[in-house]
Amino acid sequence: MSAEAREPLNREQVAAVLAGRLERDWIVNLGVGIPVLACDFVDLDAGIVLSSENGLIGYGWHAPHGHEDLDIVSPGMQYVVLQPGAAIVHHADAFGLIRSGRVDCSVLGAYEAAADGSFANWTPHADGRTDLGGVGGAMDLTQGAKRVWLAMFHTTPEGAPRLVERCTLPVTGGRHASLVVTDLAVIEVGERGFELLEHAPGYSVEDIQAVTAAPLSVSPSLRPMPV
Amino acid sequence: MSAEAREPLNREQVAAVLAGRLERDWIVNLGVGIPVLACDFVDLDAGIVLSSENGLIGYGWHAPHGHEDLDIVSPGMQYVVLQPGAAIVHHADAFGLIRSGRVDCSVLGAYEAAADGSFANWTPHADGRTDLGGVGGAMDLTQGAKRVWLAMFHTTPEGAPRLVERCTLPVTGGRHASLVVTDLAVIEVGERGFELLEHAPGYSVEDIQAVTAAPLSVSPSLRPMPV
Amino acid sequence: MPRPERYDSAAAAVADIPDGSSILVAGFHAGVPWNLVQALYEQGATDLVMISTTVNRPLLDEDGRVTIADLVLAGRVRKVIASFTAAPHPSQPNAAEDVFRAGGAEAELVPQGTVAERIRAGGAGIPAFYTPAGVGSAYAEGREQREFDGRTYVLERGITADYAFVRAQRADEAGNLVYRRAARNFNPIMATAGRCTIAEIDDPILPAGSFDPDQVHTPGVYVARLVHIAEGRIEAPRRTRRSGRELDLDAPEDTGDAS
Amino acid sequence: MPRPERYDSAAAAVADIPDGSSILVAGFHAGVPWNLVQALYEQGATDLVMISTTVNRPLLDEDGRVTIADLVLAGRVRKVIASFTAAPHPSQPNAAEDVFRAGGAEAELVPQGTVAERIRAGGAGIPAFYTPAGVGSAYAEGREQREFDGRTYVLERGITADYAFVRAQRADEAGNLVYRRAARNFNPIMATAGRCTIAEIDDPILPAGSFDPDQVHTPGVYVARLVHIAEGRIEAPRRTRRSGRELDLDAPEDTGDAS
Repeated sequence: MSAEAREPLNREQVAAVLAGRLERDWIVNLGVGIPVLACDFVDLDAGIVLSSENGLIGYGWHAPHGHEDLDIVSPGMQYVVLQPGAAIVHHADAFGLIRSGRVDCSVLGAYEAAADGSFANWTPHADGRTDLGGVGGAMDLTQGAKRVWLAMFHTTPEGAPRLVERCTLPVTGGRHASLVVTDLAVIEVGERGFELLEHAPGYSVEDIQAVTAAPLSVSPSLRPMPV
Repeated sequence: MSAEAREPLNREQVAAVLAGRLERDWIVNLGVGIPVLACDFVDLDAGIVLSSENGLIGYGWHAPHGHEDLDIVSPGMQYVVLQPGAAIVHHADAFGLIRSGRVDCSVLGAYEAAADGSFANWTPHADGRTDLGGVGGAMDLTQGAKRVWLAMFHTTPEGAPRLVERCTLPVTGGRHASLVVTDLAVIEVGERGFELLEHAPGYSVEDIQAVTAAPLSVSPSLRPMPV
Repeated sequence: MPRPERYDSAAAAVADIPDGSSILVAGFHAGVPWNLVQALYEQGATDLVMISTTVNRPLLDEDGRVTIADLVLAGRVRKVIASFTAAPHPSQPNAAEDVFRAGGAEAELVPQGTVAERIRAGGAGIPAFYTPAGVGSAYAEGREQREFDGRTYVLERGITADYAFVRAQRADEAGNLVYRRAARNFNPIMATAGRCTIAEIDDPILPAGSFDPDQVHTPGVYVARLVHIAEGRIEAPRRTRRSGRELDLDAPEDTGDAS
Repeated sequence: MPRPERYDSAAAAVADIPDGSSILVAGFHAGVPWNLVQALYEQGATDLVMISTTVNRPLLDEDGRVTIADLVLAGRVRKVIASFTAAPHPSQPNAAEDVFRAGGAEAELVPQGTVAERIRAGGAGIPAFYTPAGVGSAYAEGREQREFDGRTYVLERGITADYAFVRAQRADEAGNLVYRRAARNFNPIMATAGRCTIAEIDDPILPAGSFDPDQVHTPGVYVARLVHIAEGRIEAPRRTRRSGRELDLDAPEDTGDAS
């Protein structure tokens, strides 16, 4: 494959890759942005429950076009479909579930992800103003979920790396991310920083390192992302 | 009426007297013991809502014999009947309503009531053990309700006064009682201590003072209890 | 949906509960998981911490029903947390109270709204909160107090437990629970606060999706084990109505007992 | 039952709200009391404190719908408490953000679970509680923190307000409310935290007793005013589904906006 032919994954493909990594019987919270798109790709037959901070416990894929129910809506304003056995709770109870530690995986978007697993996703400004931003449920989820994953684009539209040694934006706090899925790679975040598990088809380790502002170690079982 | 003919009120009569003093559109919590018996006498057409700490909002009279529903039960294990417009909540939400300050009147039983409005109703022992007793919801109600009334017998079965200068048993704390309804009298508790508003038929002020261990002032509009 | 495990009997549902466990027991007159408590009694676990609104009176010798008080009398309980730990009047002795007085088990007496809120907090990941209940009484002495906006409150801790015993009228295979009337009481909040929540169900268990999602009281994600008690079910005792000057004459808060 | 007052229009239901009021506004995409917010805008009250999960984008000039951002732009708001107070990306400016930056109104940014719990606490008479959200971030700096069992938590205060605006699908004359699906969100908790709770209702109001008491979401005792919006009702905007590399590419938490 020539360098010209290679294409980063689109949003849906990133979502599909992360969906494929969710495990049987997990309770999962998909954040606004790319993560919630994974609802179309999650294996609901494996007992995975999608639960959102606005109180939908047990939703599934996006509603088919023309069949949207405006009251069955994700926090990212995606119209979804309830699964058999779904239950609705109010916002305080929904966050009670999140803080209770029962959510197996919280998948969030991020502006930046650092090699120690910290990340930034509540304000795009580093101006020190803590009164302005869009924190949503991220800080609750990073404290409550058993593990935190990130789904994001590998670089800014201008090509600047988002995976960095240390965040320049204010971090979200709480549990650090253990996995980052981007349009170019699947990266585990562990004791030794970023470890490349999967690469987008056509991208070499060097290609990905070139747009990553922290060292990448390479998994012995490195493989292409399943798209 | 001869002294021989006079009779203290029975439990139902005490309950009926206190029920008659509840005001239009009040939200009322009737405590275990005599107070809950008032449910048969409350003027529900006046918009009074009986709400209990186990989550029944909008119950009314006792269920007719043979028509008891074991799931529609007061904290004192009286089977009652739900009114049109009733709603059920769980125990934490029921106490949320109580602490929110929306309960206009909490009627409680008591072992002792003092002239300053303090009272004792969570343990019959003065042995200093705070681990043993039956506090139930009393301490929450005295903190949350807009006013606290007591319904109790004027004396112990042995004839000892229960209305006293100062409680000998551990007090319940929170808002002080502003009214005490007994089998002998209706007494307001205010700045100047006990004020006799009503007396049981056939009982004189002196009769009631004789079994009350604190001074009684007498209301200018003293009248017999309406039984 | 991850499905709760289904059990054929209350005995099977509680069989693996180890000594030293903490157990929330729901109910208040109605909605009591009598069958699970009975099975626990027969199962033999000891050194238990029992959290419930009432210790109850011991009923085993009276009508065969088992209460927390029976577990206390059997020496199986290390500690209870409840808002009724003793008889309301010396003339109505509760044998469990004698065990507490003698130091055979520890009792923690907590206002009922506080115990409810502590359980709700525990189940919602809130470690501690302030509440006014108990201020001005001996309860608050020795507890941490703090003023907010000129009013005094007591610091209280959230409660979670190894197990929660709940009882619902209906359940579906996803573990969603629906309670009836005042039988709801502590059930929904305890279901959130147990690390392993065991639900005894009155009606046969329905297929997932049988409930309107708007009308579920306890979402199935909180329920680990379901047991439909089909036969020989232990029900709440029925109280006959009393009147006149009677036993509970001296009892401002009555007994809190289930009988 | 004390009945909530019935109003013929949203305008009538909010007519007496004075300057300086604090107002909870429920909803998150669904369940937003659009008609009450619009009526408030037209009513003219100023110096308001608005508490809602999102400030939203100003929509008045775009589609005629009024949001809290429009109230901010009109100089009617002293302070907002929300979990979305600014645009997720500088390329998506929210004019209300400029007002905050210029000091024209105060913004308090609060994690969404914390704002929900603060409202639930306020409505339940809990003055303060501890929660982990925000620990390890700039949010927690300057806030009181405390350890429980080796983990750090932030102290948060309960929120009550002069008014709560809620929206329900159904109501009965006793004020009992029933919400539909994710339109429930903040509505039940805000209904408890308003000293005067005003509910806009989609369906015609039913006689008291129309609901199964087990299935009421907000008991009528919390509701002061009911208004059935019969005609010209403002509904939630409908979002068309997007795909590909688009506007919200940089937005980890997207906009929190209703459009």
